Amino acid sequence: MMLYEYAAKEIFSRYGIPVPRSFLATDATDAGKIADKLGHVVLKAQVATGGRGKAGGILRAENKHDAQVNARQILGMSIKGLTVKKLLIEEYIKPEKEMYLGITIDRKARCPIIMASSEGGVDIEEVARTSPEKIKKMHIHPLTELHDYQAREIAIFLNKDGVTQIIDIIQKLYRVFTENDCTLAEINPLALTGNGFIALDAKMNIDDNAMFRQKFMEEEEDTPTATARKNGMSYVGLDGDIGCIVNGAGLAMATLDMIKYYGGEAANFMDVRAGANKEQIKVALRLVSSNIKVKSILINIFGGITKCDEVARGIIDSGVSIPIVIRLTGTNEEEGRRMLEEHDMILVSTSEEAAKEAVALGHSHK
Amino acid sequence: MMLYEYAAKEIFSRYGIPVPRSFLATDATDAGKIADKLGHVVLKAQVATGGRGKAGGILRAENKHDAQVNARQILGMSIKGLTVKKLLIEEYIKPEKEMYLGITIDRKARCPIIMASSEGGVDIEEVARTSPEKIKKMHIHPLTELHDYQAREIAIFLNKDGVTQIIDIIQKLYRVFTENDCTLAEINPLALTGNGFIALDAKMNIDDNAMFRQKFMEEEEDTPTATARKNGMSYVGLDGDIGCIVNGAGLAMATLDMIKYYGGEAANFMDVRAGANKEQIKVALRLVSSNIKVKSILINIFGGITKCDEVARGIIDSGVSIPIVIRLTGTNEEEGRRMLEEHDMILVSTSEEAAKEAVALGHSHK
Amino acid sequence: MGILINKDTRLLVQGITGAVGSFQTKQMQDFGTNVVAGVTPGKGGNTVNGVPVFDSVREAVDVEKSNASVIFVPPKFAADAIYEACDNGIELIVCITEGIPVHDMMRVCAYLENSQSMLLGPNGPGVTTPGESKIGIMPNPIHSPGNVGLVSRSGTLTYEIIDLLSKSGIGQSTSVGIGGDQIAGTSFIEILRLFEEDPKTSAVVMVGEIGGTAEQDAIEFIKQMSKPVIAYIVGVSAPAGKTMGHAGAIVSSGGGTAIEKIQAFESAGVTVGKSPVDIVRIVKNIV
Amino acid sequence: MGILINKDTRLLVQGITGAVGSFQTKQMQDFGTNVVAGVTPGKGGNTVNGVPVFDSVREAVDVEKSNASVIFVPPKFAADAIYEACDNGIELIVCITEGIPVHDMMRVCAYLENSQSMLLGPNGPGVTTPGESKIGIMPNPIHSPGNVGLVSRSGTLTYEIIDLLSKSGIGQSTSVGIGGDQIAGTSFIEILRLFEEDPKTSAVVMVGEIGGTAEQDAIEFIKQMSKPVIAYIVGVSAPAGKTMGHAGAIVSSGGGTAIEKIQAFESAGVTVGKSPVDIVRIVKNIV
Repeated sequence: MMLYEYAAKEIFSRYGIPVPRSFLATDATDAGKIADKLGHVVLKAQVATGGRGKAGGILRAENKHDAQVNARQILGMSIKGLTVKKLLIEEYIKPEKEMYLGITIDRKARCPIIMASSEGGVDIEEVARTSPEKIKKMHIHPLTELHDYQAREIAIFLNKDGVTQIIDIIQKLYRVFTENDCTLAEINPLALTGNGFIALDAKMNIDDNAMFRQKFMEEEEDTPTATARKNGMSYVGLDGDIGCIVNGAGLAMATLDMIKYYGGEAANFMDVRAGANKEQIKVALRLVSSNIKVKSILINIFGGITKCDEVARGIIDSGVSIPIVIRLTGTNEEEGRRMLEEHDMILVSTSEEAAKEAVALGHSHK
Repeated sequence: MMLYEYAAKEIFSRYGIPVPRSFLATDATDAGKIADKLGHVVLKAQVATGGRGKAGGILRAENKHDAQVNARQILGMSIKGLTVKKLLIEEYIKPEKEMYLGITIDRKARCPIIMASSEGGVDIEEVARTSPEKIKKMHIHPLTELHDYQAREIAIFLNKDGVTQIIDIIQKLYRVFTENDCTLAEINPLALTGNGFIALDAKMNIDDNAMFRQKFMEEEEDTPTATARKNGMSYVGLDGDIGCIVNGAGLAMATLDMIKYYGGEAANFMDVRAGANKEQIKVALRLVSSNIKVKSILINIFGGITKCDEVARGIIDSGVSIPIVIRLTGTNEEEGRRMLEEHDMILVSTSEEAAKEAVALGHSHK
Repeated sequence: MGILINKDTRLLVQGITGAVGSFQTKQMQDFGTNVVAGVTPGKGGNTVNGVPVFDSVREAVDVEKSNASVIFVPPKFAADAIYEACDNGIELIVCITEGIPVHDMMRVCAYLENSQSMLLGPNGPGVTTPGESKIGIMPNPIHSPGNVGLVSRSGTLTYEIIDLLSKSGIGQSTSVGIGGDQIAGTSFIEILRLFEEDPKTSAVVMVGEIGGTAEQDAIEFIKQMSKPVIAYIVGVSAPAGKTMGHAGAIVSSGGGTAIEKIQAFESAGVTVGKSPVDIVRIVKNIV
Repeated sequence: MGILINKDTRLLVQGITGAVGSFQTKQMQDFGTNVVAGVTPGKGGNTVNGVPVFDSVREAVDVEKSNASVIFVPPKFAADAIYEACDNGIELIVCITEGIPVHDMMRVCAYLENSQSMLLGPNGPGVTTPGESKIGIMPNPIHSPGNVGLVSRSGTLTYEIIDLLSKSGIGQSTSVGIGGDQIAGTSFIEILRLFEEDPKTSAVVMVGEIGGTAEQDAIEFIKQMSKPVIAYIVGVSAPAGKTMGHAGAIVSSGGGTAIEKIQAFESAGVTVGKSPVDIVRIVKNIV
């Protein structure tokens, strides 16, 4: 889960990492009042995605009036499909120099990796491609803390003159990273100003698997992804018109790929996980069919723990009227197929057939 | 450094390990007042050594009067050479069952070791000798926390019925151990009462090397050991009459052994460490000669970083009148010997000679 | 005898008294697995389907000489269960649990590196050697003994391929799931090496997906192998930045797309299948 | 060529700009040691006695190809200095620092176990191979080249024995201090094994003391050695429960007395000397 900037900055601040003074606003009036208090400000759209600046979601304002105008412009706008409901109004700080500091997970080395760049405020992946010498990376051993010498080496690389303060920020960022189960904790840019170093932006991705011990407010409650998660399933929205319900992530991706192979386009990825019951199948069908673009639905179940008759019951009870292609195999297969046949559902035997049929069905309904 | 029981219990309590209610007293009047408040109490001599009970340093009292009488008896008494100046007055709790729980360092395995015994309130080394099956030991990996399964296994071993609370106590004791740089953190006895488990005694030894990051009050300020430590040296009092000043712990022990071999008995161990200067030598001589039993002094210096002329200056300046046998070799040896010869000091060439001479000198002065 | 397990494997089930643990214990017994012990703290002394339950792995190892373990405990307790198995000398630890925090797994893997234990998973279906033993949750009926090795990051997709292979008359030497999380206890390379050394295996099917570089990392090893490897990579249609079910199945800005992986394999001369049916067709032509 | 070090050893001095670090650098250079680099963070670019100073071990290794390191930094920073040396591939780390917390050293040793680095110390005088190289603080004039190996937990006592050996015409192959703390990076056994394998060494003097069981732990190995080992254990007159200078020199209630150690050696047939002079006498009879 990606935290909103303001939430990440609250955490940074709690750990003692310097951040600009700021307040949250949900309407233009409040934005004006805050600007009145802070003076020269930056208004920043609060959405859990990158590229806000390019999308026009970050604007400066030197007075109350401008802040109100700009707030009206940003609030309600859509950035990568996300509607802006909150604004962070922050005192404007002019950086003398912008750097990058981030900690993430190196999957191959199976440990945290700290990355720093003397060039900040830009896309770090771009810097990595074009000027790799501007980036310093160090692995952190998972069973020891970040060693002091590592923080010092990074600090010397970033800025020889501010070593003590940068070491402090690095050590605090590492604590943010480990204590909050982050998969990413990033300061971009880390700005050098007349008053020392300050985190002008803050990004934190939290491991979804760690939510049982981390208490973060879920920001978007109403998306299909959130609803699926609450029901123990996994949903990702896509651009096509064939709704998909599959058990198992690998099989679900394979199903999507086959749809594409046969000339179709999936409307979503949906993994109902192992052992999905009737109610979960109903929720899944409701979620998938609530997408108005969906013209046909493909259900692909390879029953192991998941029981085919249970799935069949869920399908029958859902009352969804969009045409469904069903492939059911494994545990209690015969009972499941019998039930679906009684209800005149379209049954096929393999994933390939299911994909082909779903594409055909979608086309015929155009 | 061994903490006093009351100091260890304060720390236990801060970590949430249950301990009896208690107050500290330095005179009988206070002891009486505290007993008046707590009712049935135990008065415990506060000295940094074991065997207080056997020495009569722990007495019960059921009322104010008895508390005063017993306090008078304990205060001022000497336990293993230590004078009792403080009493811990503690509510008396009757244990249904007494167990042992301790964490120390296994030098060979180079890691912490947790030890538990279903038999507590007694000498654990004795239990280990006579009934090893009553003791359970587990190593703790230094780079991971105490694993939950380990705490659980120990708890099940100790008492199947109180597993949850014992796990909690074990985990807290482990935190006490690591966060306070303990070489020993021990609860003996860990008592089962009607209100659950409680630590009736508390023992903590703190690594002397960790004092730069641990702030514990030094209890005895006036001993030669404490004075030596403050001056960067190491002193241990012994029972003989030959004072010893040596650079290097190994050479110091060897010197003591040679004195014994030649029929003498050292009054102390003293290591002035590498690079001792004139002032340290003077302090060392003052400390060693302040022991009224000392009849002769042996100085054995193998100069490396330590400079012989510096040592000679310290000896000459000290003005100590007890006869001194000196063995000086290594860096600036000639200058040092020349200076001492000018002052008619007894100079020998080897450690053996020095030991032999010091023993002879001691005997002749008897 | 398969890689990793065989008839002599003495399996311990951690979390045996839970719904999944007890159900899967029965399934494994039906398959022929020698399930010798179970562990659920506080439930020692009971039995599950005839299997004695202990309070700790130590007891299970002491009494029943377990040398392999399968873990069905919830994410919160799974890392500790792995440590317990490792510290008690279990040689093969199969962790089925999905949803273990990645920070826990980084520590666990660093800890295991210096032990005698091998970890399969987490978030994988386990390992099956038809005719010998099964550890994990792969459905019983799909397997048939033979000479094709299979290693995969996913569950049901693997079942589907195994099923198609069996129905086409192609048996498996051993099928292994390494798990769908970001961090896996055992890599593709380690399993490929075992297959390369296994006299019963004549070809290997490797099923990968988007996210990370675990597949590419294996290419240099595959090039040195004497046995053919047929690869299948899913997630061609996955968008960047979204987690596709498996915690590890995410195309990050740094790479990890299916196309990159497929191209890497193809330019190294490794055959890549387009679908489960395609994989089976290719394998059939080889063996 | 000695054990551990030789003329090709390229030494890095961590903490080179401190008083002790710079003094001992000069001493080592005088002895013939090839001191190629120093590290003191923030002092990079300077030189000490002709030796270039760097801000980090990484730079020292990159530029000067150091393969051994000696640590003179204060206790508070010593553990980190060891990690830094280890992570940068230094093969031999000699830690002179006295007073490192034992909790730090437990972690350091667990960390080093899975590395390519060997740690001598902490709280030891280092290692000297007469005629080749010296790392540490043993006084220069006492050594003479020869065939007796020496391994010890102490400093000045070792110097005294080396000095007596040299004055008796008995040269040393290598003299090694493993340090006087409770926890040592390298054990007696590891050094004894190197001496056993070293063609230049014909007998070994082992100097132990009270506290722990490091001496007894070596007995089984000594029994298998082809070369004679002469032991010397100090602390016969040490009382229980008191730390005798060295953090590790303490007889705890669990054991570790000099008498126990001497008896263990004697009943295993190992010759035990009574004093430095006695040791030299015994050695003289053997070689």
